[in-house]
Amino acid sequence: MRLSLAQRFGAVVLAVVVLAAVWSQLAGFDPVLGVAPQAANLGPSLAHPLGTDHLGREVITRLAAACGAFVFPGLLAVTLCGALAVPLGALAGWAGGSVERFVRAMLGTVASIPPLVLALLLCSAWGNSHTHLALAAAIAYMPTFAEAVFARIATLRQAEFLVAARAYGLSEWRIVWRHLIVAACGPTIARQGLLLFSEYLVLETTLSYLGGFGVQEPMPSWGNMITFEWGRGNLAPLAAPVIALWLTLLALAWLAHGAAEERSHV
Amino acid sequence: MTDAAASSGAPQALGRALLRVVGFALTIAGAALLLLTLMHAAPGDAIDQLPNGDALRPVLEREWLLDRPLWEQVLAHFSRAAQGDLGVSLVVRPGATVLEVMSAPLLRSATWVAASIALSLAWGATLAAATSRRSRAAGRFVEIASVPPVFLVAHLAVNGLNAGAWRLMQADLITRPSWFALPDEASWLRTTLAIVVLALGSGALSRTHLAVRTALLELRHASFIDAARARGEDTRPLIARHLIAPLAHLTAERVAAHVAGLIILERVLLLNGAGSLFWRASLERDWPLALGLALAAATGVAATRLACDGVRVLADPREREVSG
Amino acid sequence: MSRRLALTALLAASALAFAAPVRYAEDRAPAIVNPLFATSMSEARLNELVFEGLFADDQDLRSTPKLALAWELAEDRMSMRVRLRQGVLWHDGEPFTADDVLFTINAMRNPTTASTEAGRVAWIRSATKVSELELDLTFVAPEYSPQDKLHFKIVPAHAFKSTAVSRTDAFRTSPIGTGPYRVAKFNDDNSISMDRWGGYWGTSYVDTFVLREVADPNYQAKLLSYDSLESLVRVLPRDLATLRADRRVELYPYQTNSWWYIGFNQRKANLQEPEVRKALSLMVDASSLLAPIGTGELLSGPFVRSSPFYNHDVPVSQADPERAAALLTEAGYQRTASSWVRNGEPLTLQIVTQQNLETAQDVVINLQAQLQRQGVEVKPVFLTPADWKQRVWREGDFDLVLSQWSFDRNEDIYEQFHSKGSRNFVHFKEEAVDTLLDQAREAADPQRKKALMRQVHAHIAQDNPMIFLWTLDSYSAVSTRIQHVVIHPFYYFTWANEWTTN
Amino acid sequence: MCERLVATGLEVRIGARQVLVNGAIALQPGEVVALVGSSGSGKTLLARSLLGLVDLHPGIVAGEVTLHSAHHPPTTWRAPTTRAAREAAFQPIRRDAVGWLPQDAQQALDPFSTVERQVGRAARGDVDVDALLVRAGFSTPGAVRHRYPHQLSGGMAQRVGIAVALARKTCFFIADEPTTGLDPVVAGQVHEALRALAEAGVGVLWITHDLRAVRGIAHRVIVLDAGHIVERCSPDDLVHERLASDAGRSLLDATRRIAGGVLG
Repeated sequence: MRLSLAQRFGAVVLAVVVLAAVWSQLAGFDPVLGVAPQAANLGPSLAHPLGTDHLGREVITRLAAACGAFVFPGLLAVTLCGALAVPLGALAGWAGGSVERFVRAMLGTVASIPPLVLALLLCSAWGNSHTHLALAAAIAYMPTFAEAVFARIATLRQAEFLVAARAYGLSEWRIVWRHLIVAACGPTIARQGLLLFSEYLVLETTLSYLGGFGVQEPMPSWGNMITFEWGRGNLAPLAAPVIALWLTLLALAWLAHGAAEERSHV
Repeated sequence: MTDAAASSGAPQALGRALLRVVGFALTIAGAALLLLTLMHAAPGDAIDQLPNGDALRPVLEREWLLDRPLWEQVLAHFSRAAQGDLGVSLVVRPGATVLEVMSAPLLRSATWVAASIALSLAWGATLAAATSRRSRAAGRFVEIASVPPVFLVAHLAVNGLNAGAWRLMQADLITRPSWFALPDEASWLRTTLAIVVLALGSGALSRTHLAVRTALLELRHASFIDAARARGEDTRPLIARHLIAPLAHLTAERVAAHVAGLIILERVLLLNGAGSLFWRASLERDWPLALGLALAAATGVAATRLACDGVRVLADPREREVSG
Repeated sequence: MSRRLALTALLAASALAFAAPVRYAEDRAPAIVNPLFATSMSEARLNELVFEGLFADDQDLRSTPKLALAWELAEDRMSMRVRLRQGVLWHDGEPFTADDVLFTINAMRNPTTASTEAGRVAWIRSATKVSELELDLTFVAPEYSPQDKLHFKIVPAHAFKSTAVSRTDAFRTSPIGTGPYRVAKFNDDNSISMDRWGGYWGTSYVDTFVLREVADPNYQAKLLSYDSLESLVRVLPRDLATLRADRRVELYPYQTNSWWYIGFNQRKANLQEPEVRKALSLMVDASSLLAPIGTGELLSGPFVRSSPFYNHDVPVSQADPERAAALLTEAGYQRTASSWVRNGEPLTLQIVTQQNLETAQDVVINLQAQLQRQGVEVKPVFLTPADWKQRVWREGDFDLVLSQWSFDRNEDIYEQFHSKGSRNFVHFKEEAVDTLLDQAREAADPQRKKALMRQVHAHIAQDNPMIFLWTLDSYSAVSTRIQHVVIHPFYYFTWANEWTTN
Repeated sequence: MCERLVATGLEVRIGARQVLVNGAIALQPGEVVALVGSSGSGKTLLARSLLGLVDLHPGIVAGEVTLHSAHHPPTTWRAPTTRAAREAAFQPIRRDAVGWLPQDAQQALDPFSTVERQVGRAARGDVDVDALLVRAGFSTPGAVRHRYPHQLSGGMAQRVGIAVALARKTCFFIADEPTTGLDPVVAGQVHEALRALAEAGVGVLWITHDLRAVRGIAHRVIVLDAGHIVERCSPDDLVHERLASDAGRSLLDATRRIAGGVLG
C-alpha cells in the first residue's frame, strides 16, 4: 500500500500524538507538579523547549500530556461506535427491504441530534467525564458510521463473487463477515474511525476551551491551554496548542482522505 | 410504455410525500424518546445537581415522578411534550415556560444557520468551479485552510478584529465601529462574522468544496452536457440545475454540524441565540429548557432533511419513480 | 407652579448632559429581581439600585434612616416605633406606606414563600401599623441597635395578591421599588437597563445603569479597556497590573468582608490530632501562596482585620518547617525519602475547592507544590457546585477544603464555628467556643459582644480548625468618565445615586 | 443557407500518441457520407473534431475547420489555440450549422426535462413538435411527448435525437452509430429518417458499423483505420469489395465472418 506524501505526514503526526499520550500515562504525569511561580512566562530555551506558562509549568510536557485527554477517550468512542455501527450497517446492507428501511429510519432519528448537543446534555445530566463524552460522541456519530458501512455493503450485495460464495454453501454470516466486512469494508471502517477520532478531538478541545465542561484546569487539554494562556502576553504557550491542534486535525483529515482513495482501487 | 405511466405518477408521488412526512414525525418522536431516556437514566441524584435543588426538591420529585420506574417517567414526560407542554425553566428564567423562553432565540439562530449553510454552499460551489480544472493543489489548500475548528477560528477572528480596530481607533484612523467589542445593540456585522466563520470552520468549506467538485466533474463528463455544448447552448444554467440535487443532499448532511458550530460561535462571540441559551441551560442544569432546545435542534435538523428530500424529488424526475 | 416647571426643565436639561449610561459587567445576569429571593451577589447589587430598606449604611458604615425618618426605642429595648419618610413614591406612582413594611415582614416570614431572606426578620416578634406612616415593632429579645438589622429591602404590598409570594411571581420581570433607579427593560441580550426614577425622593445623577452579562471574566477587563463597559465589579488579580496602568480607569477597593481559609476535616482520625493540624499549619507559607494571585492582608482568625471583633494580640502564624517536622515525629510519623509514614500509611491528603473560583486553582496548585516539597502528598479535586454541596456539606468526604467566607455587616460566625452551626462542615467542636458564641449572640451590649468575639478569635486560633489565610485585596475598576464614585464594601451600589458622569 | 463544412489536415494527439492523422472531410448539403472503420479507429474523434469537442490533452494539434455559407464570409478555426479561443470560434458552427446525435442517445437527452420541452427548446421558437416527432419516425407522437428520457427505450431516444436535430434546422447533421443495439425494424426506421434528412437538404455524416445498410443510403464512403483515412470510395465499391487499401479489405473480411456475408 503505497502511502502518498500527505498520508505519510498524517501517519507520523498521529504516531507522535499517540506516543505522547501513552508516555504521559506511563510516566504518571502529575498535572500539578512543576509549578514554579518564579519561572513563570519564560520564553522557549534549551532548558524549556517551548517555554513555561503563567504558573511556571513546562509547556511541552503539558502539551504532550494533553494528548491523553483525547487519545484514549477517542479510541473508546471509536470502538464503541464501531461495535454499534458496523453490525447495524451490515445488517441493513445485507438484509435489504423492510429491515433496511427500519434500521435506517432508526439511524435517521439518532442522526437528527447534533453531536455537541448530545455531548452537552449527557455531560450536564450524567456529570462531566471523559467516558460520558466518549459515549455521547459514539452515539451521535453512529448513524454516519453505519450509513457508510451500509452503502459499501449494499453496492456489493449483487457482486458476482458473493453470489458464487453463496452457491458454495458458505453460511450467510460467514459471507457477510469474511468477504464483506473484513475485506471490502476495511478501508471504509478505517476512514470512519479516523473521522470520528478527529470529531472527538474537536469536541474535547472545544468543551475544554469554553470551560464548564470538558477537561478542567489543572488537567491539561489543548482547549483549556488556549483559554488560560490567552491575553497573558506570552506567545509560546499559546501558539503551541494552536499549532498542535491544527497539525493533528490536518493529519487525521489526510489519513481519512487517503483511506477513501484506497477504497476506490479495490 | 403507455401514456398512463406518466400521469399515474401524481397520486403515487403524493403517497410518497405523505410517507416522508410521517417519517419526519417519527424521527422527532424517536429523538425525543432517546433524549428523555438518556436524561432520566442519569446516574446519581438529579435534583442535587441543580444550584437551587433543595428549594425545588418537593416540586420536582412530584413533577418528574422520580420514584416511578424509568420507562414510566420517560413515557409520562414524552406524552406531556407531545401535547406541547415542554415544562417550565428552572434556573435560567425561573417560572417562564420553555416555549416562551426559547422561541425568540430559536428564530435568530435558525436564520444564522440558514445563512451560514447558504454561504458555505455558495462559497464551496464557486471555489469548486474555479479550481475544478486546476490540479489538486488548490483542493489541498482549501483543505488546510478549513481544518481549524470553529472555536479557534472564531476566537482568533473576534480577538484579532477587536485588537486591530482598537489600534486603529487609538491612532484616530477610524471611528468606533458598530460591531466593536460588546456593541450595545445587536450589530448585523457581528452576526455576519458568525455566519462567515460558521461557513468556514470545522472543515465545512473543504467538505462542501469536495462534494461540489465531484458533482461538477461528473456533470462535466455527462453526455447531455456535451450534447448541449454541441448545440452551442450555454451549459452553465443546465449545470446549475443539475447541481441542485447534490447541494440539497449536502445541506441535509451538513445541517447538524452547522447547528453544533453555531452553539460554539454564539458562546465565543457573545451572540444571544438559542445556542448560548442551550449552553447556559446545560451548564446550570436547567434540564427542561436544555431538553426543549435539544428537541428544537433535532426538529430543525429533521425538517431541513425533509425539505432537502423534497427539493431532490422535485428537481429530479427519476427520484419520483423510485418507490419508498 | 411655574417654579416647579422651571425646576423640571433644569433637571431635564441636566439629564441630557448625563446621557451616557453606566454599563457594568456581571458573570451572570440575575434570574429573579425580587429581594425576597435574592441569592447571588449580582442580585444583591441590582436590588441596591432598585429597592430601599428602612435604614442603610452611610459612608462610615453606620446605619442612617432611608425609608424611615425617625425611631424611638422603648425603655425595656423590647419594642420600637418607626416614623416613615413622607412623599416617597413607588416606581408605579403609588405612595409608600406602613402597609408595605408590614407586608414585606410577613411575606419574608410566610413559610410558603420560603424566602431566602427569612433569617433577617427572625428577631421581630410582631409588627403593627399605627398610622399611614407609623408602625410599632416588638422584638423576641432586647435589642441595642435594631436599626442595624432593618436594612432589608421593602417591597410594595399592592404588587402582590397575598403574603405567600411564589419564586416565579411575575413581579420578578416587572419589579417595583422605591430606589433611585427603575428597571426599564430586560433586553434580549441578557442585559438589564435601569433608568433614573424621576419621582425619587432623594437626588440621583447618572441617567441609566445597564447590567451586561459577560460570562468570561477574562473578557470583562478587555471590554473595560475597550470602553464597552464603564465599571467592572470585581477585577481579576491577573488584570490588576494592566488596569492600574490604564489612565482612563480608576481602581476602588471592594473587599466584600470575605476571608480565605484552609479547613481541616475533623471527621478524619489524623486531622483530629491537634499536633498534626498544627504541623500542617506550620508547613504552609501563606504569603507565598498569596503572591501569584494578588495582594491582601494575612489573618490569624475568622475576621477581616478591619472588623471590631479582630483580636490583634493573636499573631499571624509564620511557616516553620523544622517545628512542623518535630510535631509530626511527635505524632508518630517517620520521614522517608518522599513522604511521612505512620504504621505503614503515607500522609496523603485530598484538598477540595470550587471549580468556578479561578484564583482558587492557582492557590491549590501552589499549596500542593509547597506541601509536596515537605513530604506531604496533596491531591487537588475541583468540584462543581452540585458536587461541592454533596461532598462537602453532606458527606464530609474530604481532608482539606480551600474556600472563602463572605459576611455582611454583622459578621456572624455562629453558623461556621458553633458545634450546632449549619455551616460547620469542618466538624469543629469546642465547648469553650460554643459557650462564648452563645453568650455573644445574646450579648446586647456591643462592647461586651466585641470582647467575647475577641476571646472566640483567640480560642479558635489556638485550636487551629483552619489555617486562616488572608483577605484578598479586591478592587472594582470604574472608568474615569464617572465621578464621585463611592462603593459599598458589600452591596456596591448603596451610594450609586451620588455617582455622576461628565 | 450554408454550403460546405470542410476539415483539412486534422491531427489529434493524447500526450505523445497520435490518435488521428491528416483527418480531412467535406460535407455538402443533401449528401450522406458514411464513415466506417473498426472501433477505436478514430471515427467519433474525427466527427467531434468537426465540432471542436476534443478536450483531450493536448487534443487537436494541427488542422483547420471551415464553414462556407452563402451569405456571410466563411468562419474558420486553425489549430492549435487555447480552449477558450476554440470554444468561441466553434460557437457559430455548433449553434447554427451542425446537429449532433451521440452514440448513447438516451444519455444525451437532459434527464430533467420532457421530450416536448427538449425539442421545443432546440427549435428556439414555436414549432409543431408532433410533426417533427412523426418525421423522426414516431407513429403516435402523443404517447411520447410528456415522457422523460429515462422512460424511453434506446430506439425511441435515437428518434427523439433526430427530432431535436430536425427542430434545429441545421445544415449538417452528424449521427454517431445511431442504430447500435437496435432491432432491425427500428434500425430501418432510423435509416429512413436519415435519408429523409438528406432529401430535406441536410448534409449528413453517418458513422456506422452496418455496412449492409450503407448501400441504400450513403452517397460516399470513407474508411478509417487507426487514425488514418485509408479509403474513399462509393457505396458500390464497398458492396462489391473493390477496395484499394488492404486495411479496407481486412475490415470487410472481419464483417463477412460475423454477419455471414456483406451482401446477405
